[in-house]
Amino acid sequence: MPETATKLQVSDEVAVQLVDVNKWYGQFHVLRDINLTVQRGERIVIAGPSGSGKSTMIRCINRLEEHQQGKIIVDGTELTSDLKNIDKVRSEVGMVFQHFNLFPHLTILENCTLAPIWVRKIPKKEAEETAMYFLEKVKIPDQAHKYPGMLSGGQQQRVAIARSLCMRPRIMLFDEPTSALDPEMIKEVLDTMIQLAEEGMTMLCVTHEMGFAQAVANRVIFMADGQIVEQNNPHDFFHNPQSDRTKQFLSQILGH
Amino acid sequence: MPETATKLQVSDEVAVQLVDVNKWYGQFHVLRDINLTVQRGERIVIAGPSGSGKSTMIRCINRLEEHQQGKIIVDGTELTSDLKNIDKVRSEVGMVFQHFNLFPHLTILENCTLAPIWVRKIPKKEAEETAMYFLEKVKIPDQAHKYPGMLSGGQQQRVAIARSLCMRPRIMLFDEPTSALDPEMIKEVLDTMIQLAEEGMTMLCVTHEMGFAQAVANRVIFMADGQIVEQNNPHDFFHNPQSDRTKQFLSQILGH
Amino acid sequence: MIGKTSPSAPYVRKLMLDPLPPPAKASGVSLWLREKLFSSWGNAFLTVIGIGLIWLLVSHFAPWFLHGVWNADSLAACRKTIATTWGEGASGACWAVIRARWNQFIFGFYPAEIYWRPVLTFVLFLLALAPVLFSQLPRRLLWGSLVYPLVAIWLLWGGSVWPVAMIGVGFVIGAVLWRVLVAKNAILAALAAVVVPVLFWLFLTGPIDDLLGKVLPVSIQSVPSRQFGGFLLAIVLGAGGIVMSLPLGIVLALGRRSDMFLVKMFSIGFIEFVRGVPLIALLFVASLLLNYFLPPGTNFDIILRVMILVTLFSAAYIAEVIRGGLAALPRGQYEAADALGLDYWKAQRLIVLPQALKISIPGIVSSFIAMFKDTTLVTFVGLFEPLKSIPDTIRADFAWKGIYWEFFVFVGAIFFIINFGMSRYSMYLERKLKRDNR
Amino acid sequence: GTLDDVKARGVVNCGVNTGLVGFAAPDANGNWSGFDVALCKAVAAAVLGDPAKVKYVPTTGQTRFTALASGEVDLLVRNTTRTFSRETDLKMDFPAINYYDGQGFMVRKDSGVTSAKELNGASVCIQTGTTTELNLADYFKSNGMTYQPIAIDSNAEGEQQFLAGACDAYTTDASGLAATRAAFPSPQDYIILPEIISKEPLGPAVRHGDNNWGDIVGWTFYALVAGEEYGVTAANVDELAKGTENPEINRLLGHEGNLGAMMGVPNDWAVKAIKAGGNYGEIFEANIGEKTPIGLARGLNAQWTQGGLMYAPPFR
Amino acid sequence: MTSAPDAPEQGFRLSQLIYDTRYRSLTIQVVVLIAVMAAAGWLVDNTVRNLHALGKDFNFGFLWNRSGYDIAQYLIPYSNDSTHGRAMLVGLLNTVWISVLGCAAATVIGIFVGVLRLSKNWLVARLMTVYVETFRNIPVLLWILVSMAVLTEIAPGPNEYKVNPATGEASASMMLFDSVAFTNRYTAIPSASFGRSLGTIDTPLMPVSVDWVLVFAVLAVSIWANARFRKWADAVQESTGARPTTWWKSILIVLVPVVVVAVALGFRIHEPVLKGFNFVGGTNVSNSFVALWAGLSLYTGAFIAENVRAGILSVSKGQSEAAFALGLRPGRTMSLVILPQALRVIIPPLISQYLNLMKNSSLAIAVGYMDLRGTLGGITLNQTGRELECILLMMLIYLGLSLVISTVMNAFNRKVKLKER
Ligand SMILES: Nc1ncnc2c1ncn2[C@@H]1O[C@H](COP(=O)(O)OP(=O)(O)OP(=O)(O)O)[C@@H](O)[C@H]1O
Ligand SMILES: Nc1ncnc2c1ncn2[C@@H]1O[C@H](COP(=O)(O)OP(=O)(O)OP(=O)(O)O)[C@@H](O)[C@H]1O
Ligand SMILES: [Mg+2]
Ligand SMILES: [Mg+2]
Repeated sequence: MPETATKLQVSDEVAVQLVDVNKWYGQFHVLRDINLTVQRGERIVIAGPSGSGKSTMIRCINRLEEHQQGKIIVDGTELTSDLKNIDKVRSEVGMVFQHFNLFPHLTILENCTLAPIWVRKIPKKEAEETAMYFLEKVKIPDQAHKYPGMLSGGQQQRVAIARSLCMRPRIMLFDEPTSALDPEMIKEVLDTMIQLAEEGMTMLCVTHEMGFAQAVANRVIFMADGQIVEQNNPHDFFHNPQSDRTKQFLSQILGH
Repeated sequence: MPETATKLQVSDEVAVQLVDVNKWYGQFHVLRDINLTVQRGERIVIAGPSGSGKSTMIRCINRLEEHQQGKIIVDGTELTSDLKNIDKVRSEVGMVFQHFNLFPHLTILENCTLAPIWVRKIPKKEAEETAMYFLEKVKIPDQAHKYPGMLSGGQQQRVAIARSLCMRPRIMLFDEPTSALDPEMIKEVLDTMIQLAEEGMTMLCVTHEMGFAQAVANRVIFMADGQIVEQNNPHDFFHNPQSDRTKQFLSQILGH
Repeated sequence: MIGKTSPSAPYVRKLMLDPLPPPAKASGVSLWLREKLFSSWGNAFLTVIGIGLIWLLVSHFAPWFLHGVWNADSLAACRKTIATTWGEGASGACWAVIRARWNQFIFGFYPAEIYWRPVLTFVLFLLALAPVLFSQLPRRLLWGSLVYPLVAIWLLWGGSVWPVAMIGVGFVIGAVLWRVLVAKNAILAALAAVVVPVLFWLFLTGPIDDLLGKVLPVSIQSVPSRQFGGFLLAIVLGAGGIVMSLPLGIVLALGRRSDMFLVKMFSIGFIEFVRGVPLIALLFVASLLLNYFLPPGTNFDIILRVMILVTLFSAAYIAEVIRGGLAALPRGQYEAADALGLDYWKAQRLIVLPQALKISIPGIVSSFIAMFKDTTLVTFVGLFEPLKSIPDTIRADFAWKGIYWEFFVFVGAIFFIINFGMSRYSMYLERKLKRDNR
Repeated sequence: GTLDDVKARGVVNCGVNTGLVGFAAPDANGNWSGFDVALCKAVAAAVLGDPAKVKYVPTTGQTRFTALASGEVDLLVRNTTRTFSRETDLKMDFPAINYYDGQGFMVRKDSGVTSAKELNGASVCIQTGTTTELNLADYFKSNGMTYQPIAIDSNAEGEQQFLAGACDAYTTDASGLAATRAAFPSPQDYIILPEIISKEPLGPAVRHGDNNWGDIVGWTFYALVAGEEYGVTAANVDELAKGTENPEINRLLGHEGNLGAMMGVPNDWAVKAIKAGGNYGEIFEANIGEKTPIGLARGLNAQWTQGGLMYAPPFR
Repeated sequence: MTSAPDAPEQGFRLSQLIYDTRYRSLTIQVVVLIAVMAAAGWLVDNTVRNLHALGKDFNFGFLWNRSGYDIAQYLIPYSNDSTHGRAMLVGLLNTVWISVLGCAAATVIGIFVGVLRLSKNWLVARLMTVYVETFRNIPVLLWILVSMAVLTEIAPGPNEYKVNPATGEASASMMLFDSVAFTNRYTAIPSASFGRSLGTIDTPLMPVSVDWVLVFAVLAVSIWANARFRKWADAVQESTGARPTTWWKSILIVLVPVVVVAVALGFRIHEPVLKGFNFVGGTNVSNSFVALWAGLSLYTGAFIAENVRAGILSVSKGQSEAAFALGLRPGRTMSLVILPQALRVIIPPLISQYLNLMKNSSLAIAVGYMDLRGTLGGITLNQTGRELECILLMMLIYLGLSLVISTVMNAFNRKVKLKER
């Protein structure tokens, strides 16, 4: 929360817990026995080859996808098909997509206030104030009355982050937030994310930006074939990978 | 002309002359009192910030745009609204565009022979021989029977150059021929242009490739706000710019 | 398991898990049923309604279909057969009428002994269409497509070959004049290429026809248009209308995009007028008014008049389709053509139209479907189209009085098969174009 | 004139109904037959010598007059009523009357209606663009009754609607009613009411002003009528044409005098016309008479000698 | 600025008309103008000569003559004593009426089917696909004829509603609490009247019932009041965040005043009763109208369904995912995120579907519904023999209708579009 913006350490509270999660697309086994516990305040980076199930996993956490076996507990609420639970979890969890997914027919400000007004039932004025607060944070308050189409990709992604923050989530999920951006714009988005990390937000982030991982992650998780293959702190992960899959992956990524 | 391919020096003959040319788009004054004389064999590079009227100026030279005041004389023919003059000028002047503008429904060879056959009324066989000659020159004779969509950007641009050459123009205009290309491909196109310059073709080239300018240009012209602000030989232009606008522009371009 | 020790402890998986088949609940028929039909209460409700609807339709119509009689020479005979096989009061279709009047549905009153002519025309039509639709075929075949309309006219209407040939000769004269004169002056050439053939048709063809007819009589049995009917009529009107409207549609589309104010206004005026008026009104113009507009004494037959109006009608729609194709071309193509020194008509012919027309083919196919459906409206000007007029005549026969549904089902099915096939084809084309254009 | 056009063309364009059993209807092969069609054939035979040289142009109630006016057809034989305004305002001529008719009503027997006066409030099926709809309006109005018109486009549609019970009564010319009823699956379940509410003299129509052509059509018809009067039939006409005692027959059949030439047709025009389908009586009996399913009695259309109105003016 | 000497004045040469870009387009336009004028002149000249040869004139006077024929369906008073002009008006109103109702029904069907076609329910989606493909690929004329045949062949005759004295039962029964009866000649529906009527005002066009004017005025006022009420609810939401429940209050605001007025005027509903041949007391909607309406709406609905589907599909899946991730429920996602974007894609083709429906309503001829074509272009034309006048007038009127529809809809389209940028 903005008011308590201090560099928090990882607490003991559990923010997200996945227990033996399995998921199939038709016959295809995407997630296999995923077990993962995220503490409040933790910053986790998830890496892995394409198709390894990274997106699927984090999309399961706010129920954009349904898992078929195992348990997912977010902030103490287990995700079942009960609509109330889903609503509760979704209002705790913010998500940023690769392709921003801003609403093109609404201004930046309206994009940011839509959910607070209709979901949180916050008075419009208050919602706008909050929105401006976060837009300032991502450094684009002056664009508030423009439409998304008029902004550059980096700006759009920052708006998307602000939009999520307006719902005051306790956990943020990022699914390759920078991979659709031109190189010049990647930095501005990463800066925003680093700032967020420094304020102590619990973050799960699928990304291939290894610099970012080293700078802010508490833990890096490596996935392949729908499984968590390796996890470690960033330093050890990058400099001393254990599994062959990880080594191979890192050589590709870093050699590139 | 291919047969006389030797390194020509600038002759005394005037190839293109612009006298007090003015042009407006509606209320917007794009070209202001442009005066420019190009000698036969000269290679001129035109630079300047975006929107300064570079494209407009060279498009006026083959009447893709109409100027409203002043005189444009190409190869001794004044451009008036007389269709015959226009036809004559266009058959003397070749043009290469930023986006190649090859005809996607025709093969490379057909692209190159179309105008010679229909405009110059050259027998098909002869036209094809000439086309193959120039395609060899731009180093893609083996692609002659493919369609433009199957070629890379660099190859397409070289075909575009060959297509213009097939009309045996005495003057070539280039409008940012490399700015739509990936970096790897820029070189192959520039090489082709350098080769052309060495053969003594009169060239007017809008480009931001300063290496190219230094290598082949006789003169660099700097435009801003629809006016020619400065012109000089490449060495002095780059190392000793006079006007502030030029200095500012060069610092941006070279710093980038 | 990592969750049970310190969550952030380093962890390396030693043994990779193999993919497992999904649990029974999450696969197979039960999953499919659950996901696709009963995923929620609302969905289950919809499913039940859907099944109910299907049951209603099937239970009503299936017996009628199944009890259908194919062999009978009158409705009464049908009813008797149904009553004896399925019991008194059973309902059943009397398909026998379709069997008995099949030829009438397909050919109208076209003379039976020369049915091969429309059939051949149709086969040739498909052949002529092939090079237009499939760009893989050699381009030279397009000449065949160009000549086809004349061949089709001769085959369908018959008579002496010379008048048809003279129409072709007129076009050739126009083309030659254009070729010869265009180098000197495009406008003059255009004028000559239009005016001379028209004069030729008006004044010279008659005598030449007579002469050639005497010297070298080549003719086949002639068939007056009145005898055209059924699907033959629908296809002749639909395909003829579309094909003949193409040139006019192209001209209108170019006109509508022209910078010349008057040309643009006339084009817009024509297109919007035609599109603003129901086809029936235009058909009434064909049947009631066209004779007023033509010089006293001219008397076209009604099919020709309807064809003229149908052509004008579809030209307006085709023009809009082609305008869309023209608009889809990047400006660079025009500029490149200009820079190479091609004049307006050469640029249009060599660069713009080939591309624009290709993009427009799906739209043209859709127009054809619409046109083909609309040909049924000619029933209101007394032509024997298959949906209303032919059934009405059949019902005028004592044997088949009082038979309705069989006609609707049969004619509807044929329209459906043809149109559905074509709409699928046009969708396929659209997808292919998207791929081709990267 | 039309005669020259027809001769040049070699075929008579004859406007007929799109399909009215007994009067004009095509069969499965597109061959037209019927009472009206027979007159077309007779005219073609008289003018061109061949009854087959007719092109039938099916016209709807709405398109028929324009077809005639615009020259699309040379004559219109489509149970068309001769009226004042059609001859004056619509610029057509009716050279003869080939069927004296009147508008009637048909109802279902089980409706219990026995008189048109009981039709108050009924739904009445009526073909648009005809005199019947004007008569109907007048009739109900003068009897102080109301009705609900159900407009139909063709006879076929009218039959369908009436059979299905969409209208209580179907109104059209009595001959048409008979033809329609005859075609019903169970004709005995329907009755034609006794009231005839209008005069409907039906006849061939030609364009106003072309008197020669009008004469040909008119006198061809009268030749058929006279043929019946004098006992000239399709079977014996060739025999009689060689000459008889009766000078009237001789003149009619061209044995004596040159009546044909006066109209610009061959002298044996009447022979050909009668041979085409027989004399008026034969045509009547073959197409709509009591032995056909339509089963119309001669009634008003009997020869004047039999108390009817068919009366051929003298051929001299 | 130094002005360059203009191009040397050479005087005007004739060849400039063709070779000079400045004059060339003028030349072509003049040629085109002459050609068009010549063609028009030729047509008019032919027409004049043809009319003369036929001894006819061009004159709209017949519109003021007595028509002499009856029309079954009219929205303004009409009898066979009215003029042809009024018959034309009756037809025009019938065209407008069927078009409006047809467009409304087609839109409802289209939205319903288009959305259901995207349903997760496999069976329903398939059924809707079958519906769309069947109706799109078969001529509309067939659907109109089939609708008509269904009504005439399958619906019972009015007399079948008669109680058979032998069995004490009727062989057909009315629907919706004995208020609606489908018969093979019309659909009888209840009508309404006012017991304490305030009378009617006679206008040249039609008598206007004061009662109905009053009822509609009150309805308009209540709708306006409801709009105000909703604005107020918006304001409350803006300031407190919580939106007051509005739906039942809205219903009350709209309905209560109307009901009160209606009761005060002695509003009564008359259910149709079988008397003699036919149902009386209610309103009998002719089958030709119902069949035309059903045929047109079902046919056009299939096209609109495709437009709606395409519109919804044009909104990427990411949009709804983003909305879900923000916690919006599916209903809200639809109304706040998907529909506003889909609408922009849906409206332009919707306009042309409306135009098509209006034009296709001229197929009324197939079922004998007296629309503009049936009166002016049908019976009037036939009874007066004024083809030229009638058909030209008819085409002009249709053209006018098309223009009105496209103008109105384009304005609406602009309004929807403006919201975006
Ligand atoms: N809706 C779906 N239906 C079927 N298979 C799917 C679906 N979504 C994803 N998959 C498959 O599941 C696998 C995992 O997908 P996922 O998007 O989670 O991978 P990822 O690790 O995020 O890859 P990337 O780095 O490419 O985004 C892939 O093989 C993908 O093809
Ligand atoms: N067709 C046109 N109508 C109106 N304004 C135009 C048109 N074409 C160009 N302009 C304007 O004229 C100015 C000069 O355009 P021009 O394309 O010549 O610039 P340029 O120097 O080539 O720029 P760039 O480097 O971006 O290509 C620009 O401000 C542009 O917006
Ligand atoms: Mg992914
Ligand atoms: Mg430029």
